[in-house]
Amino acid sequence: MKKLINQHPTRPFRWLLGIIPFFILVILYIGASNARLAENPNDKLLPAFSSIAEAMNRLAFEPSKRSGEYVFWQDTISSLERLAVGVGVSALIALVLGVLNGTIPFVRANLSPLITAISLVPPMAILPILFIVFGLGEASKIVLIAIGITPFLIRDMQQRVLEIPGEQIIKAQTLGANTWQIIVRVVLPQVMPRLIASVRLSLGAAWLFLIAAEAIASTDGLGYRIFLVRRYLSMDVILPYVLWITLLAFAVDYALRQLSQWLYPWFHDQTPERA
Amino acid sequence: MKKLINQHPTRPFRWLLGIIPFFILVILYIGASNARLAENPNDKLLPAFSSIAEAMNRLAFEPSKRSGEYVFWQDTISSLERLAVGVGVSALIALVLGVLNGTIPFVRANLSPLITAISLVPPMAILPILFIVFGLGEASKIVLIAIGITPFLIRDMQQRVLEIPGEQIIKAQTLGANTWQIIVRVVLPQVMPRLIASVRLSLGAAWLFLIAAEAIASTDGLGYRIFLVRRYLSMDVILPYVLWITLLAFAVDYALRQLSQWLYPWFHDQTPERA
Amino acid sequence: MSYINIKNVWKEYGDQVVLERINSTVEEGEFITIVGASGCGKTTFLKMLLGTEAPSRGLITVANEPLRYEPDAQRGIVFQRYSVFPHMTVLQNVVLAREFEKSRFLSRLFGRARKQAIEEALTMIEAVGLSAAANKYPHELSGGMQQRLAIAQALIKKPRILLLDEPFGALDPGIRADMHQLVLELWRRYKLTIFMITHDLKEGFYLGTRLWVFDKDRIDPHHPGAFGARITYDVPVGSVDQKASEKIRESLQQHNAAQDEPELSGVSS
Amino acid sequence: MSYINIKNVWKEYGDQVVLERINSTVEEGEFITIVGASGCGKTTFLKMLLGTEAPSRGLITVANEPLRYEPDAQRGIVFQRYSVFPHMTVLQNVVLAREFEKSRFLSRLFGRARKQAIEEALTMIEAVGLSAAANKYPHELSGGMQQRLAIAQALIKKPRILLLDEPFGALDPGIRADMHQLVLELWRRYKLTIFMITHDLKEGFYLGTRLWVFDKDRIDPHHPGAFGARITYDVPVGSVDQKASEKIRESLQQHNAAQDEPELSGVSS
Amino acid sequence: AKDSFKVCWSIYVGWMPWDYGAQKGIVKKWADKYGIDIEVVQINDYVESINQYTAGQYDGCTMTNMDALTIPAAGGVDSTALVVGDFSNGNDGVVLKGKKSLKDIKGQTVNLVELSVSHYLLARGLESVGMAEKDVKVVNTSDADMVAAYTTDDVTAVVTWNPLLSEIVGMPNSTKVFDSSQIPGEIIDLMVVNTDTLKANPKFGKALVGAWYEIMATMSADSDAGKAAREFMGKASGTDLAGYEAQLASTKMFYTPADAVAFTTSDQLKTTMKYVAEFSFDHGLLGEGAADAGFIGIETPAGVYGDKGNIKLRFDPTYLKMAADGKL
Ligand SMILES: Nc1ncnc2c1ncn2[C@@H]1O[C@H](COP(=O)(O)OP(=O)(O)OP(=O)(O)O)[C@@H](O)[C@H]1O
Ligand SMILES: Nc1ncnc2c1ncn2[C@@H]1O[C@H](COP(=O)(O)OP(=O)(O)OP(=O)(O)O)[C@@H](O)[C@H]1O
Ligand SMILES: [Mg+2]
Ligand SMILES: [Mg+2]
Repeated sequence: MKKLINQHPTRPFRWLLGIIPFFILVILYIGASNARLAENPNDKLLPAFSSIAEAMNRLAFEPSKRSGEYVFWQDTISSLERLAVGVGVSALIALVLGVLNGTIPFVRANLSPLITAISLVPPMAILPILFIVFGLGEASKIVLIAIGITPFLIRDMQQRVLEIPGEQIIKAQTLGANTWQIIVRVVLPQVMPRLIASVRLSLGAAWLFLIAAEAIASTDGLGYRIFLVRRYLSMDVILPYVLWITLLAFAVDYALRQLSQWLYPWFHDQTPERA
Repeated sequence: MKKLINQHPTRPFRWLLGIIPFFILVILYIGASNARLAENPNDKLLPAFSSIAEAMNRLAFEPSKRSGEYVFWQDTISSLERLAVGVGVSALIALVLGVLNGTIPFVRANLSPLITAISLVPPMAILPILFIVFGLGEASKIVLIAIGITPFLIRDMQQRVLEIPGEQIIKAQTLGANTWQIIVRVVLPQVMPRLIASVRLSLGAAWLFLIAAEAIASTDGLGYRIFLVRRYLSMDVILPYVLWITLLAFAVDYALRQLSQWLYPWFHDQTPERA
Repeated sequence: MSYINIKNVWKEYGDQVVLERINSTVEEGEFITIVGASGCGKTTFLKMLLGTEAPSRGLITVANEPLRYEPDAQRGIVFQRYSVFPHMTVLQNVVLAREFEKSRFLSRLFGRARKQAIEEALTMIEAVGLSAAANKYPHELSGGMQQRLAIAQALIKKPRILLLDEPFGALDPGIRADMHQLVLELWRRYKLTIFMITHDLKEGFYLGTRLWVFDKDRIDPHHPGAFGARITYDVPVGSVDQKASEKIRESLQQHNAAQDEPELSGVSS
Repeated sequence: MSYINIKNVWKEYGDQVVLERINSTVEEGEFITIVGASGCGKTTFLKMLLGTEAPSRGLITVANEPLRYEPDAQRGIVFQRYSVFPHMTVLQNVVLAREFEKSRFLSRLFGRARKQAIEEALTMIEAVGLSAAANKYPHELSGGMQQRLAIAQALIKKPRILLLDEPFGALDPGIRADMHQLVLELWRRYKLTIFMITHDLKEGFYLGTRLWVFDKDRIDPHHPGAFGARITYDVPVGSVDQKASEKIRESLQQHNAAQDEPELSGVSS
Repeated sequence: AKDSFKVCWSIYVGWMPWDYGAQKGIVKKWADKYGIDIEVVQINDYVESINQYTAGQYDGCTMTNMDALTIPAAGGVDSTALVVGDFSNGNDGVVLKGKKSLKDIKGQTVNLVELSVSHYLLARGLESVGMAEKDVKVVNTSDADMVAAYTTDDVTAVVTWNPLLSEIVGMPNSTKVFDSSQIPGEIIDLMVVNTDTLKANPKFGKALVGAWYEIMATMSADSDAGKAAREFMGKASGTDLAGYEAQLASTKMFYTPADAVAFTTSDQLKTTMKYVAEFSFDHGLLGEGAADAGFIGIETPAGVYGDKGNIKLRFDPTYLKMAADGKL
């Protein structure tokens, strides 16, 4: 017998192992749901899979009576759009500020304390101020996502830049590079895969802020729908929506990982993969 | 002139540079506040500093008529307690699961997909279920914090464990270590400072969840107070509370950093410091 | 049967053949030095002996059993790049092996056992010349010092088979000679079987009992990866230990001589 | 005045004196090899010449100007541990210097300029024997190959002063001899001033024009850090290039001879 | 039968007495009298409190008549309005920025908590001026952020309740164009308890109702004690005595059980519930299984509205009558 630490499950077995916990969750759910429904057939908290399927069918494949839209898809598109813009803007800001902070000590001295402070402010608590500055439209949702994740991203980027071995920066200088050249040729390209990794890490928070933003003032979106139907405890809608959000989040995460592996093979071949 | 990249501000100058942005923020606030108050003396959105001071004086230094407590301090203590327990529990779970996931491929195959999935579920969306499972007492607040940050912490820990050079693990085996010994002597101690670093990174989120939890079910706490006065748009209370939360968050962050530097000098001397 | 049997071992990474048709037998107590061009697969071969890489084809047996594909206390290793534990002082790094051995659960020793382990470790630390740094962390040491620590760490365990991947590359000649002495002494005393990769041909020739040269004997210029390296030469060297240690002493003297040579001019300020 | 003047230079880290009273002058075009015990401060000294560490006391001047405490294109470096850019292929790593030079803003070359830079880089890559790996990333190379890449990267820039920190430690003798040739050739052609740390005394003696030995000449056994190392010997060596290159050739032949020696027995399977 | 019960409440002018009663020991006094335990729990999030009740975590909960129909009743939890505490008499309103009349709302974007009583109020208001919901665009806006949202230029029309309403009306250039005093008695604040629990444990109902009217007596008194009680409630809801009294002014409290009995037994209640049920049905709040507005039966003293076979919401004045008769 090899030591546990050296035992690697084979591929199909790994799949199986990975699926088991989900399977157990489903079983648990069915048990709990059946028990509740036996007591009160109208129970809304843990609906049967059939009710969930029915609700989803209605939302995804029948046009809404009110607007004629396919509610589910409309919600998905709106949310993904907001998420993409919000995360994109955040990543861009984080890339610029994080790289500047990391490479130029003067910029770091100037901005780092402020960014640290901002990263500590709970965004939900200052919503009123955000509203007057950015209004209540789409902008405010994007801004909430940005305010929520950008400080983290900037700090992470800064840290990643600082982790680039000093020898490389020195080497670049001996090759005649000026500060700008070091940034564009040495720092930026090395930090790009790390940016993707950070974005992947912060996607959870981004979804959170997206949902919060949609709960505040909105007419569509996955978060909007969840908060709306929460009013009458429609878990038959909430659960599949949460599942769908989880799936979307997973898909986005997966896509980013693939993208990163495709764009930056040198990074992934030397860094152990996050499972 | 040295290249920008090699110019390091001297200590006092660095302080000054760091303070400037805050100074600008204060100036901006005063300007905006004065403008709004000139238009409508009853405006509550951006109160003058004098109103803020008055409100704080009332909350911090006069016993509440209702309970005889000093509201502000009571709120602070309650919130910090919840935060400490919530983050502590999360860190502990993350340490155990992260290290197991990182070191033992079978555990990783088994749990990693589930943890990834959970980390993608927006906790806010499943609040009703959380409350029903964990009740609405203190437990639910701690659980919300834990659910909010533990998946991130576990994944980060796992990643950090995987980043330990394979040579070290091999070396330990050639020195006769079994899996358990590798975990307690090689992996755990190296991962501890990284745990502190991850906790520092996730404190922002922890505060967020704490505030959200307090807004839903609580009768004291910083988040509760903000929630309570928000309906009157009492920015004269909200702003100092937000500032106070930020300060507390900063203090906690600072304390953790100092602790880590004191406990794990070998870690900090070889890793560039997060500014 | 010999102690170690290597039978028609190949190693391929995808298309690239790194090693091909490696066949050899090694007796217990042999000291094999390995030289070869950079990138020809020496480290890869060592990894197969260590058990962290499996051959693509072929079989390696040790003491008539197939080699275990997992590192264990039988086989010690000193890597090309330092692999000491950054979170432990020099002393802790060296004591660790004993703690693993004697305290299966806590991996910590107390009282007499601890004192004894520390003494033993200090002796070894002394032997590699790190006494003054016993309480320093690796990041406070120079590269060469870290490598000496790695050597002490591996040697204290007295493994049956010791694998050394350019262990002395980062050491200066004086220290290197001391290390040679140390390894030779332990090798003789405990009848270790040693495989050592080196880039210093002289070292290779005179330190071990047998020298292997890894080389590609066939090269396809259009597909550099099409053929792998083999053991092209297998030379018995310095079979008389005296002769080996004599040479070592010689090299030592050469170093000392360098500082005493008449043409040297001190540059005291 | 000499090209480089080192006047009473000290280097201390806190309590620990690493280097003390370093005094010397170096002319343009000298090739100085530095040997010394591990941890005695050789790398630290190189860093001061590079400008990444400032002396605690004393002054270094280059061409009558105080040394700039910032690395620049005048001083090239090859580190003890590889410092190539992991996100660039071998070719990109080598071309980079030209791109920095000729495209201050984009740091990218196009068209003819690009073609020319690539050609030049390929020549240099050929010279260090990495032609087959020109489009590989560093992580796909062995340690020795990475080090050769670092050498190519530094040499293409033809810096006025070239600092080498054990550049050939990880190379096998054949390649090492080629590298010696390459460095000597570029040194002669461009009148570089070279400082090279080595652990190989032979290399130190015959490669340069002058050998420095760093050593502590006073030791306080209770405070190992109380005294620093100095240049204890400053020897003119191999001042006739012919002699140096002859020796090199000799060492080359020794290597080739090793593979042809009559007592060798092939071990083909 | 069990002997310990949990009820939850959330912060709102008409429910603050529960907090007062719990803090001052009045609830405990009455529970002791009947030999039971009653825990009174504050839940800040109103919807969450109802959800918790519906999920069976609490035996009783404060809510409006509309939410009692659409959440627990629609969720199959047979519920009884034990205490009919008050109805909104101006506590909910429609506010326009820069416009003076409800008719001007046509074509505007209206921010409100969708599917709440605000939404119902808007529907009733629009009806009164011959419009329908399709004449405006409704944007769901969380109540916690309503006041802040109103300060932005994007927002020109809101429907909300107190204390948010008075904050908003107090802002420059704002006019309340419609409020609940124009549909009196339609937005009712209740203490709803689980019907089965109540049936099995009449003591539970008696203790709660008894406590409630003792609190009512205290707070309605024009004495220092009454003032102290109101100030206590004001503080607990984040304002002061004046602020709280202003909110009370637009709330029709039933300080005596007799008032409550009279209101509950009136015919109007049944009509109101019919409106509410129709509104709820139109907005899909009665569940997918609902074929018409009467899918869920609502029992009032004046008769049952809807499906008699599926009665899930009951207005039962039994305990109120006991209080009125001094039989508790
Ligand atoms: N994991 C791997 N995947 C693909 N190729 C690899 C891997 N490890 C090593 N190689 C390739 O195998 C060959 C042999 O590498 P190895 O490290 O064994 O060489 P080496 O003889 O030890 O060289 P050096 O003397 O420079 O250390 C190299 O060409 C290298 O590119
Ligand atoms: N940043 C630092 N802080 C404190 N001490 C240091 C630092 N850098 C180096 N030292 C110490 O200075 C001494 C000289 O180190 P240096 O790396 O220059 O040695 P070296 O001669 O290059 O050794 P080697 O041959 O092993 O590479 C060592 O004792 C080391 O511990
Ligand atoms: Mg190797
Ligand atoms: Mg060095």
